[in-house]
Amino acid sequence: MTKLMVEAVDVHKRFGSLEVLKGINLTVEQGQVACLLGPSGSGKSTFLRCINHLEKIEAGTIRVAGDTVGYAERGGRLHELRETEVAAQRRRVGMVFQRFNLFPHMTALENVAEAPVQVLGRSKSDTRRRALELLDEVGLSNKADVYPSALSGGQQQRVAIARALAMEPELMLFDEPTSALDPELVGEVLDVMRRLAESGMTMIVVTHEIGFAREVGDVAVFMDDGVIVETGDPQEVLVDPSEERTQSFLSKVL
Amino acid sequence: MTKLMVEAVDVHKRFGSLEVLKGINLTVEQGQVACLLGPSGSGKSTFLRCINHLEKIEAGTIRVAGDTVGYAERGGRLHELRETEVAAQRRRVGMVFQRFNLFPHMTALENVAEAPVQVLGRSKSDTRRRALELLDEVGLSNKADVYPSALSGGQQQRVAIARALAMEPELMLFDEPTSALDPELVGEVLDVMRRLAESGMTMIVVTHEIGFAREVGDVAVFMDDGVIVETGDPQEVLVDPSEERTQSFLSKVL
Amino acid sequence: GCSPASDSGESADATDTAVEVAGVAITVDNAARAALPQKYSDAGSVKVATDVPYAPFEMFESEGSDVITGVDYDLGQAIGAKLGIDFDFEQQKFDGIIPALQAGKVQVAISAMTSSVDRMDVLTFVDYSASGTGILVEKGNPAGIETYLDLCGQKLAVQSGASQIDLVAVWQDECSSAGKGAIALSEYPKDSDAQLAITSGKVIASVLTKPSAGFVAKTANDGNTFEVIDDPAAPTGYDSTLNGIGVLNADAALADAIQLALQSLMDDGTYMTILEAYGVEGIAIEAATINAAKS
Amino acid sequence: MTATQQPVATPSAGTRLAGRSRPAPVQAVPLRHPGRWFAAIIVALFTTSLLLSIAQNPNLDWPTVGEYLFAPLTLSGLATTLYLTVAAMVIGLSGGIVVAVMRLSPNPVLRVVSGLFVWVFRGTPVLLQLIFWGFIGAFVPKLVIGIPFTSIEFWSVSTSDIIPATVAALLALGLNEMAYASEIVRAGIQSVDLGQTEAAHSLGMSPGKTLRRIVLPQAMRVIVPPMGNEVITMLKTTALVSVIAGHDLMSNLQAAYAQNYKIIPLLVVAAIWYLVLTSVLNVPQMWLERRYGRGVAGARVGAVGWLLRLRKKESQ
Amino acid sequence: MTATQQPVATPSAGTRLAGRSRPAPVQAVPLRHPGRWFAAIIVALFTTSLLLSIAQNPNLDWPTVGEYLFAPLTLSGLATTLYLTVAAMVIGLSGGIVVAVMRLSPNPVLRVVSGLFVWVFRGTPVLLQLIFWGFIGAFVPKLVIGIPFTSIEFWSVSTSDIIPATVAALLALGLNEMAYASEIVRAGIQSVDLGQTEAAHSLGMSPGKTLRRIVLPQAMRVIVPPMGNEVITMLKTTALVSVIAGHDLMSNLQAAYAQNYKIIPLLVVAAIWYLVLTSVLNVPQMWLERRYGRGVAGARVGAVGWLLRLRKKESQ
Ligand SMILES: Nc1ncnc2c1ncn2[C@@H]1O[C@H](COP(=O)(O)OP(=O)(O)OP(=O)(O)O)[C@@H](O)[C@H]1O
Ligand SMILES: Nc1ncnc2c1ncn2[C@@H]1O[C@H](COP(=O)(O)OP(=O)(O)OP(=O)(O)O)[C@@H](O)[C@H]1O
Ligand SMILES: [Mg+2]
Ligand SMILES: [Mg+2]
Repeated sequence: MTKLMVEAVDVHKRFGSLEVLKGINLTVEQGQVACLLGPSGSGKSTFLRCINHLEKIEAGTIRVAGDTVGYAERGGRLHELRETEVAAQRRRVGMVFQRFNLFPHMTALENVAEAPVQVLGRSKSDTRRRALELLDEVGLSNKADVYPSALSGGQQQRVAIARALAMEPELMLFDEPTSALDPELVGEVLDVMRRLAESGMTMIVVTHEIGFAREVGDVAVFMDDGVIVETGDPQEVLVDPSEERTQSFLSKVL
Repeated sequence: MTKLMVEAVDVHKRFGSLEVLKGINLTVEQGQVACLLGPSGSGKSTFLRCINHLEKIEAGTIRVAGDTVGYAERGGRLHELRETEVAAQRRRVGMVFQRFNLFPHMTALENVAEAPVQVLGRSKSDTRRRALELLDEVGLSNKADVYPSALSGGQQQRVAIARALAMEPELMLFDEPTSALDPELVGEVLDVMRRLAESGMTMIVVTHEIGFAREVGDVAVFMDDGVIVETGDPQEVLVDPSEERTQSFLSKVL
Repeated sequence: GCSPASDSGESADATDTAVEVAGVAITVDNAARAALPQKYSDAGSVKVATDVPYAPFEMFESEGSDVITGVDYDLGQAIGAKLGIDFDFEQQKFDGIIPALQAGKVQVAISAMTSSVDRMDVLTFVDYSASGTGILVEKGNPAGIETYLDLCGQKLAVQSGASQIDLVAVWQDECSSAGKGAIALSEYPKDSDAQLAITSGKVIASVLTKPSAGFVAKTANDGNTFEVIDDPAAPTGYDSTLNGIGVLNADAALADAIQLALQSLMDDGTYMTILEAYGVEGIAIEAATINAAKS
Repeated sequence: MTATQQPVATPSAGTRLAGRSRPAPVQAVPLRHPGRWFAAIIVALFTTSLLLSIAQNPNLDWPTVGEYLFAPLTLSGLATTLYLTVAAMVIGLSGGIVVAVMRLSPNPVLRVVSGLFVWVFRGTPVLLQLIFWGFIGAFVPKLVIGIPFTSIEFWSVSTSDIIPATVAALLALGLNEMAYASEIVRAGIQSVDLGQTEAAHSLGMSPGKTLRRIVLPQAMRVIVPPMGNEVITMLKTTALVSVIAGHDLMSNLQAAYAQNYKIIPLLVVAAIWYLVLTSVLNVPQMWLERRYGRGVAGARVGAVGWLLRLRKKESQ
Repeated sequence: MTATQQPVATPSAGTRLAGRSRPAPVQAVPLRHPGRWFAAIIVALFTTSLLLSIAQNPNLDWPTVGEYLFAPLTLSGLATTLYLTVAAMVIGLSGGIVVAVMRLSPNPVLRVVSGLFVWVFRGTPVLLQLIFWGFIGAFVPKLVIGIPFTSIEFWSVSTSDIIPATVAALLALGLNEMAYASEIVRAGIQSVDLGQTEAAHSLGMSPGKTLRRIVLPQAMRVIVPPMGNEVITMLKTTALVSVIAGHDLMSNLQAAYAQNYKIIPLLVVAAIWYLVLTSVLNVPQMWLERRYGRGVAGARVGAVGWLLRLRKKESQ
């Protein structure tokens, strides 16, 4: 039961002259929910994108379910993977973006069914049935044939979650999934995420919803300026942080 | 001191078969801050857009500073205004959008200086100086030459406010100015708005920031399903609402 | 050398001065001038459209210059001199010649046009020469063509829209009755493209009017690329047809005047002199006629 | 400052009976556009009298137009034009997508090769390209498989034999169109939000799938109108193939008027057919614009400021 | 489930000394693209040997190319081509913007008029349009100001006199280009977010100002590449004006080769000049693309998935 899902060792990432990640170490076990917090620009999104190899790291290693992200170890050496192999790795990781990024030219149902059919080669009818189930799970079975432009933000985000789940990932990454939503709509998305966590999904969630982090999170990670300042039980880190930077941040957010 | 800045009488608005505003009556005096609250889809944005004649109303009247919006009264009859006359009316009203809508091809300074030069025919150097002052007032004097894509959400929204203020409006409309922002960044925008209110600007603010509404608002307006359900002192409406719908909404938001 | 009628002036009376074309001094022919419609003698000039270059009928004096010369040009100048007016030649691409006439921008077309019954719907022709078809082949005549019947079973090029297409159709019949293979004919928009087809080996010969063929053979790459087949059975080329000076049918009176002037040039020998200057005596006809073509 | 409590509209009246007991709608004198209507009438009058004067002009010679409109040479030319256009556009668009993707690739080799391709094929006259492919024998007498820069040849063939005229025409038109289409496709791809690509990647879609299923369909909105231009241009460019033989609509009619001198009537025949083809083309273009405009752009269309309505209403 | 407390990187070491004491960078065998390089080498070899074989071909006749490259007839043709292209494109683009705005207008009169305009001017052959304007006397013998449908005339003039050939050529090319440009501009305008227009309106900007200052600059990103295509096409279309006089590069060279039969060398001269013009044109195009690409599209360019980098890096 202590299979490691994510292992990041001394991860460094720079954009030009700006070093954004300055040695990140983090492990997340299977079934855990890790909540990432920290001020804007601290590198939370960048770290999440590195886990999914949307960004290439300069130093360190990231392993997801034991496999080095973006590389294959053969004969004791790392070999860069080709695009299609990276794509295969990404199938096991679902990602939900702050700005939803639904495909505007497809209905909600098509958004959810696209990847399983195209990537996994599933049959259309099976996928359609499964997609409807997923939309039902996020409470949107009645919006299956609606285009994203006609959905509210909260509805769009729930479709985005269903879309990621349709690939049956082992790990879900959430990048501030509720921060572009009206406060009213935040609840419905957090509910979906809470149920997902209860079902045993491993999740890394960048969020400012302290309540959610305390209630659902197994571990809270506070980042600042490219480093992890504090990790630990959310009840401790978020209630009685030991680091001064964490304290000052929480005082602003709460 | 009791000059009426906004007078809406029995305003009706429909999109196709959907009636979105079902008879809105509201007056805002000069110098007042009115906060509009209500669930998603209740018509708050639509009402704000009607005040600025971005939408044309089907029935009723809206007057801003005594002038009927979109019409001229001549010889006891209403005459539709031409585009350029509507544009002239809009100069007296500033609007800040939820999604900022900064001009992406212009720097922060150019965004602010554009309308005074183009619309009011101000001199470039004067406007530039004034624009820098405004950017300074919203705390962004060091970002004058930066393009919007390189600004954080909060910074973009503050530029948007400066841009609207550069036209020296008599009335400012805010449509959920902080709802697309990270919680950390909300404060900086609300601060700017608070200072603006203190300086005597008449404002109509659609917001879910109950704290802001209670502290800064002179009147709170609760809308639902195209009608105003409750108006009154924010301390009353937001703390101890008389209508059941208001109560249930507030319980969700708080 | 030729010197255009340069000083006939605006006045219709100043016509006594002789104009020199191809070394011959030409004076006004009164009968022809009398037939000229009033508006042209008043104007003192007509505009003539010609599609340059189509050697040796019309070409530029030297490359890049816009001074026009050639058989047609000289004949035009001579006719003008007989009529006592200027024939102002203007370069005009073929597609624009008829529209230019119809728009009234020019009044006469002298552009080595073959007269045909079809075309008489649009134009009235004063016939001024006849030319037949020649066969142009690569220098040295590698395929050994001696007469048109040797083209049977070979690849042949022609300019699209040219009258040679019909002629080749007649040859086809003769080929098949002689038991030989058919001619594979490809059409190209310009003669020059057809010639390119010869050098690139796509065809072995191209058919075009014999005077042009002679001129191409003589001038292209200093006479080292092509040659013309000389069939003793048809010295002026196969299937000679009349070439005409065209005016709009509505302007038939002008055609009458031009015919008289041309006949006068034939009678006094100037006509032959001009043809000889370009080495194309072979295209001469007996008398100036109007719309004499029968097909 | 105190709140001005307005008599609040009772929810029941306003809400429940909405649409029945409508209040008095805004009674206003609508904005008149006298200048606009005046201009419209002038334009209409002018156009009509111009058209009438043109139509009655004897130079137009309507009987000839009628005679040639469905003449065999017109119809067979039309067939060639259509065939060449469709085939060249298929080559051009599909190749253009490949070239556009190569131009946007991070790989320097691909970028340079595709850049050169576009430079050469847009930059040289189509006529030269047609002559090159049509008379390739004049440029490259034979094709040799052997060791370059030596005289060792394993296999060789005369180029004039292997490229027949129609293939040459298609090659020339298709390659030329590829260069133009690639620029249009590039503009289209660049107009699609980067977040779309990232979302597709994070779903495990390969770059190719992402391009085909996510990026291109959204780029279509920007690609379709200029590609419409390209198709119409191609319809007419096919006339140039007459240089290497092949009889499209325009060259057939040109050959005919070279014979009978009825230039204007035959050009009118060409114009009529091109107009018909262009109108027919409008149908798929409008369908594509509607299809790929779906779900994009603001569902919100303001009632004021006509620039606000500078885009078609979405049908959701 | 409990949190796995990893040894947390001490902030000081990681942060303060960042960039100095770099940790071991990822040591990996980089991805090789043997196929890509193989293809590149094949393409390079093939192109070189083709070019060599072409260059050495006697039909190309380099001395003639050299002789004509700067011949007066080439240079004067070049001047005409440039002048016509610039003038026609200025007319075409500015008129095209007007037509595009009319097509997107809510006013039915404007929409119908502009729709018809595009239909007719894109749909008919340029040759016919050139002949129409060049020989307008053949279509409309005289222009009359009078009462339509009666014989009352106040003033009349023969059309052949009022439109000189160069004006006719510009009219024809310019109007034709307007129709094409309007479609490109329309696609550009439609690609701009509606929120931009609303923001401009709410600042009191008039529709015209909004178009000029806000919408068009953002549309440029989508407009520039296909307009580049149009300019290059126009460069070559100018050759058609030879039918109504005017001697552009191509018709001068065609006239020369009709006389001296040096077709291929002279077409190569044309190709060289067109390539030069196209290359020169690339400079303003790239400048415009950079200028108007500024600030748009994600500043975020991922390191992985080359489609992610399907757009140029922004220079901020
Ligand atoms: N593609 C990029 N190129 C250059 N700089 C970048 C890029 N992506 C991110 N950055 C910079 O890296 C830093 C970290 O960004 P990141 O988005 O990871 O922060 P974050 O913690 O997610 O912040 P936020 O809460 O605002 O989302 C910021 O300074 C940002 O400007
Ligand atoms: N242009 C439009 N066409 C059709 N329906 C529209 C349009 N604009 C708004 N609506 C509809 O009008 C209703 C009210 O919308 P509005 O945006 O005013 O609500 P809101 O109170 O601002 O909600 P939110 O809090 O989500 O912004 C919604 O049902 C919406 O879908
Ligand atoms: Mg982030
Ligand atoms: Mg709203």
